[in-house]
Amino acid sequence: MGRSGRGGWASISADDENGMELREIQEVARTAGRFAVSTPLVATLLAGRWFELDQDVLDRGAVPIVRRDDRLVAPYYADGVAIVDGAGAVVESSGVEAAVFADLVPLALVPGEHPALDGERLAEARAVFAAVAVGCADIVLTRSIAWAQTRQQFGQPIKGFQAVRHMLADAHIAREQAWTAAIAAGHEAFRADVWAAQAFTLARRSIEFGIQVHGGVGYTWEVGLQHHLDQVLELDSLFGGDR
Amino acid sequence: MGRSGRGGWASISADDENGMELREIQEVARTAGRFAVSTPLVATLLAGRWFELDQDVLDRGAVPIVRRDDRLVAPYYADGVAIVDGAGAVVESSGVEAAVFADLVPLALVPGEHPALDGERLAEARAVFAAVAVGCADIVLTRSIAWAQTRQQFGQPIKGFQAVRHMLADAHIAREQAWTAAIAAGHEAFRADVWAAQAFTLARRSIEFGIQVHGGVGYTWEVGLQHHLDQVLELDSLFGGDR
Amino acid sequence: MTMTRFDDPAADRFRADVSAWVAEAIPAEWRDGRQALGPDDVQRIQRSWDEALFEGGFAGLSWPEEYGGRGFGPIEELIYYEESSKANAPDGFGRIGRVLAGPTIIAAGTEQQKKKYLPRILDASEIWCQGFSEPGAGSDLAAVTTRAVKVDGGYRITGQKIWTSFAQYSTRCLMLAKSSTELPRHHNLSFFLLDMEQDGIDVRPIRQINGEQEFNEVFFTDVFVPDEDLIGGEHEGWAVAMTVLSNERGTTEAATRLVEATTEIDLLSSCCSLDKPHDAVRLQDRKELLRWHILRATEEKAAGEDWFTAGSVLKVQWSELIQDATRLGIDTRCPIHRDYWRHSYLASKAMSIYSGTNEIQRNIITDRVLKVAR
Amino acid sequence: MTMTRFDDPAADRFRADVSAWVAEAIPAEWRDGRQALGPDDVQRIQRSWDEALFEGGFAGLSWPEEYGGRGFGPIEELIYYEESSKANAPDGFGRIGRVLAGPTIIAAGTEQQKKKYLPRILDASEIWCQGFSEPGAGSDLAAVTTRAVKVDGGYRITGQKIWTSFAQYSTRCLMLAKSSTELPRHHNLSFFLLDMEQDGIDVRPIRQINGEQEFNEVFFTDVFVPDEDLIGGEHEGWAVAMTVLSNERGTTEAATRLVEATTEIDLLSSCCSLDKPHDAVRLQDRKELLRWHILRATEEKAAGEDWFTAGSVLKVQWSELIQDATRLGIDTRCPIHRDYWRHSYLASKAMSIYSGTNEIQRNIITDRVLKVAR
Repeated sequence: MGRSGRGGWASISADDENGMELREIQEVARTAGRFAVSTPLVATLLAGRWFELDQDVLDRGAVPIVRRDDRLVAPYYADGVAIVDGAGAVVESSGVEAAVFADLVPLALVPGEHPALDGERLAEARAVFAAVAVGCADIVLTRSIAWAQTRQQFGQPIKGFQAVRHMLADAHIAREQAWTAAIAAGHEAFRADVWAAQAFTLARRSIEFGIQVHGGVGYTWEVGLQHHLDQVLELDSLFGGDR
Repeated sequence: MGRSGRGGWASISADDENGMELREIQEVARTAGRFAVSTPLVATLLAGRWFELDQDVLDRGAVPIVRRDDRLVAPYYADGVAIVDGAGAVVESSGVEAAVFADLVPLALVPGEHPALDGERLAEARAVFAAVAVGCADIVLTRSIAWAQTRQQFGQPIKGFQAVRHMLADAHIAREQAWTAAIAAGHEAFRADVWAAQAFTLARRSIEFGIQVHGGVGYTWEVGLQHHLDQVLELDSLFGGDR
Repeated sequence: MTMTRFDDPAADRFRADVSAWVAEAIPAEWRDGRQALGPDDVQRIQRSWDEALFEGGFAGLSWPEEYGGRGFGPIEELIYYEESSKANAPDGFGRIGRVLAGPTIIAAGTEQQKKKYLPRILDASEIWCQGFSEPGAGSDLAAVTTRAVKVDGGYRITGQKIWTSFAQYSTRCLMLAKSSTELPRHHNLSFFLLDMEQDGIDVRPIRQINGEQEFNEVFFTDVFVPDEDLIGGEHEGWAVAMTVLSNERGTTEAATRLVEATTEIDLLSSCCSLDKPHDAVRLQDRKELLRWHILRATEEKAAGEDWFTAGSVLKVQWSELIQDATRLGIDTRCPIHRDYWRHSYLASKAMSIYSGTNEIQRNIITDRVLKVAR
Repeated sequence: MTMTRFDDPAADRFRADVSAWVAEAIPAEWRDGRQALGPDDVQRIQRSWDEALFEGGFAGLSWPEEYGGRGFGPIEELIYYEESSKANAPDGFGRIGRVLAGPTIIAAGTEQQKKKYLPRILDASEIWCQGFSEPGAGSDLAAVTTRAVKVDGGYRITGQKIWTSFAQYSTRCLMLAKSSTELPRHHNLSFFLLDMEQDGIDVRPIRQINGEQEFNEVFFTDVFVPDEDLIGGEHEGWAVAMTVLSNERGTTEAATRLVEATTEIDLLSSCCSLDKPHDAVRLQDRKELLRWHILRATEEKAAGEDWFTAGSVLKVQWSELIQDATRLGIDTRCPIHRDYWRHSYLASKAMSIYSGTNEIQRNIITDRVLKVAR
């Protein structure tokens, strides 16, 4: 697989002969996390980076793979998405579609799953998916602020209550700490597991404050805050380490 | 030592032939905790209860003793206070004086110290001194409420700020939980150590909220909140169990 | 204190009675094969459980004897919850009637209302739901906008209620509605015993963030309530609601939540993936504290204190305890209970919101318990 | 990002430099026999440390080179704090001058003020204190009531300041006072470089709840400041104060507190009485997070963001971390360090209060960072 046929997300990582810097991928990952629709984008960028660093990476099978419906989907930076079966053989290659994140699990990044990641790549994956979790916290905080500005209780917008204002502040504090943990995970591969666990826990905490700000309305499926929380839980179970 | 010569605090426990109920002593202990001046009152009532239950208790040396300055003071319900030396021998017997609690440690109640308490009496002592800690939380909360009603910031009494109001509520919650733990310690001797530890931790937490409500002023020695906090720390180190 | 205490022999005897009865009363198909049951079977068993409770004498445990209750206190309620939970007993549909509607009618109803409704609540021939919360009112319950317009012989009700459990099975609704647009706040609401079996009522399930549909929205359009089903005096609904919510709901709810906390924390303590066992020990200690706090509050309530002096503290306590327990459940990353903890964790997010948000509870504590004027 | 990063080789070299210099510079009597030193000896060593810092080139690390600084950033400040703390170096009296007065003068001073004061701050020939807080103002710094009355050639200052560290050693005070009784809030204050060596100044130590006397109250009675010692424009003191407090104090303070947190948590981790070691591990993890948060904030500040976007988060973070660490210290009930933990615990109670209470920090976050209008 050469450099031909690049396009779409994969081309984001094509500017630099040495692949994207991890921190840049984290920034993109955080942005991606702000949208409840997850795509193979993040895994694709990681795969691109690893391929640039080591052309043999594909042969070793160490590319991110996502699970959609019952199929395993391996996004890679060639012509789209490779569909692989459980044994890792390519079944089909096609264009990329967006899908609800809940059905998209980067299966290959699960320690112990096939194909497994080595320690260095696992650490990078932890750092990058921790950044996705920060994006999840971002969007919930943004929505919570908007909600606090419009929701009326006791004859005034709830943004007027200091308890609500301080919950927004606490959501911000946790979100900022989560981002710091994600950045640190990218710098300290030797303890990326601990950093990622902190990032997921803190992103989760931030989202919890946001749900509380929303009150009962935030607890309904229609409002959709659970998508973001669920994404953090899902990533945590895949990439969180010891806490 | 018979029943003659009763008076003062000791007589509080004299109404009931079987000594005071532990819960009644706890109520008195809580009230005593509200005053920064500690007295041998609480230890005296406990000693009275134990003596009524078992006349041999004195011979076994299992009476509460407090340390004042360099002397050991054993309050007992006879004619006042017995001063005993380190070996437990009575040196002097005199009337009771109030003293600052910090100088008054019920030494005999320390596990492993001389004279040691047996398990049952130690459990009761934990329950009773946990109640003193609740009294410490009571007075700090009372003072914090008073302070919040008079202290002006940003052109209004700080009681108008929801953050301050919720801190008062949190102080109340912790204080109420501490009282529950103290009561439970009196009922469940087999885990009185855990209950007492909870009571001390919760009383401490309640007082911490009160100090925060006071702001910088609460951090000055003159205002005196540290007396109550210190008493809780002291009792915790003597009677707190595993946490 | 002369009331039943938790450590009284009488309480122990009652516990033994409950335990024996529950073991006997649970249908075999539930006890032995719950996983295999379909939704219709489950519903049938829930209904039969309501009847079994009545026949066994366990409905209305804390109702006065003159109204068919057992005259016990919340200690016995707590014991019942603990024992039935230990035995994995089913839950009926009659809960709102037994813990909310019944006590309301006993406290504020006319003799006629008591005679008419209380027996049907006890034997579960009528299932009740509550009509308090509204999407627009949220924490500000006094701001309900469902209208009750006076007409000849009764009222016409129009509006939307939310978080209405059991609405799809209910024949009656304990309805709080705005009966005056002119009277001041807190003096403009009335309380009704509304017939759910009439036209103009539309029940729509709400999907919650954990995917379940435990609650409903209910839309009322020009629904009639006769005068005799007004309870507690016209425009005096707020006072009735406050009494009911603070005195009755608190006790039973805390007991129920204690049982939930016990389930979660026991599972945690035995989890194969719990690598820091002391975290679970601390939760166990807090759970024991909650249990004792309920006992203490019960004693104080019997001694004449308003429930709300303890109710708000309990609410904050159980909600934070269960939320912390489910967080730890997630953190175990237990491969066996992964879905369980995800579900429990998401479900627990509602606990700091419903029954009065924890912020409202803290307001209540400062306003009404500590009495610090704003 | 082109600035020094923590993991740059340049930072490593600087760390090695600091480490070597500190080991050399610490007086032997301090290193080997600190316990035996009397108060006069300690004070003499503190003064000599200020001089040593200057001579070694470690005063004004982050000051621009044109003013005698080294032109480094907060990363180097942090490295200095870490290394000097590891070596148990003494602390001088010149800190307020170096981290508060100097940067204020650099940011807002006239050329004349810079020439006159900056060299004396660096070589510690003048010791500075700050005159911001007042007993009546508390969290509401804009409400200071110390008056600055315009007189011929200058101002007359009368009022009371509190929490004034080093006041007893100071020759200058960075003074915020109310220069107008008519102008609106936030536009009625002026900032002065006040001479402490004149009549009318009364310094009284404050005894804190841990028994220490680190701070003072200072009473000013009709004290004179010449016009040339007004800094930042008449009535524009609030803007100067905000810049100084949010941009400068945050960096250094967080670095200092990180060092304190490290000391406490390392002691905890090695404590013989710590029976739940994972509690200390979690604190270590939070401490590392604080460290990285400082690094990150430093990078972002270099990239042009206002410090306050990170400063409030840092303030809450370090204060809660150290408070939790000292709580755990108490809970160990360590027989060896009992008095140490009691002292640290009580001292930490002030941390959620000073430098802007944690409630004020949360207000700042919602008001200024998240920009949610009230």
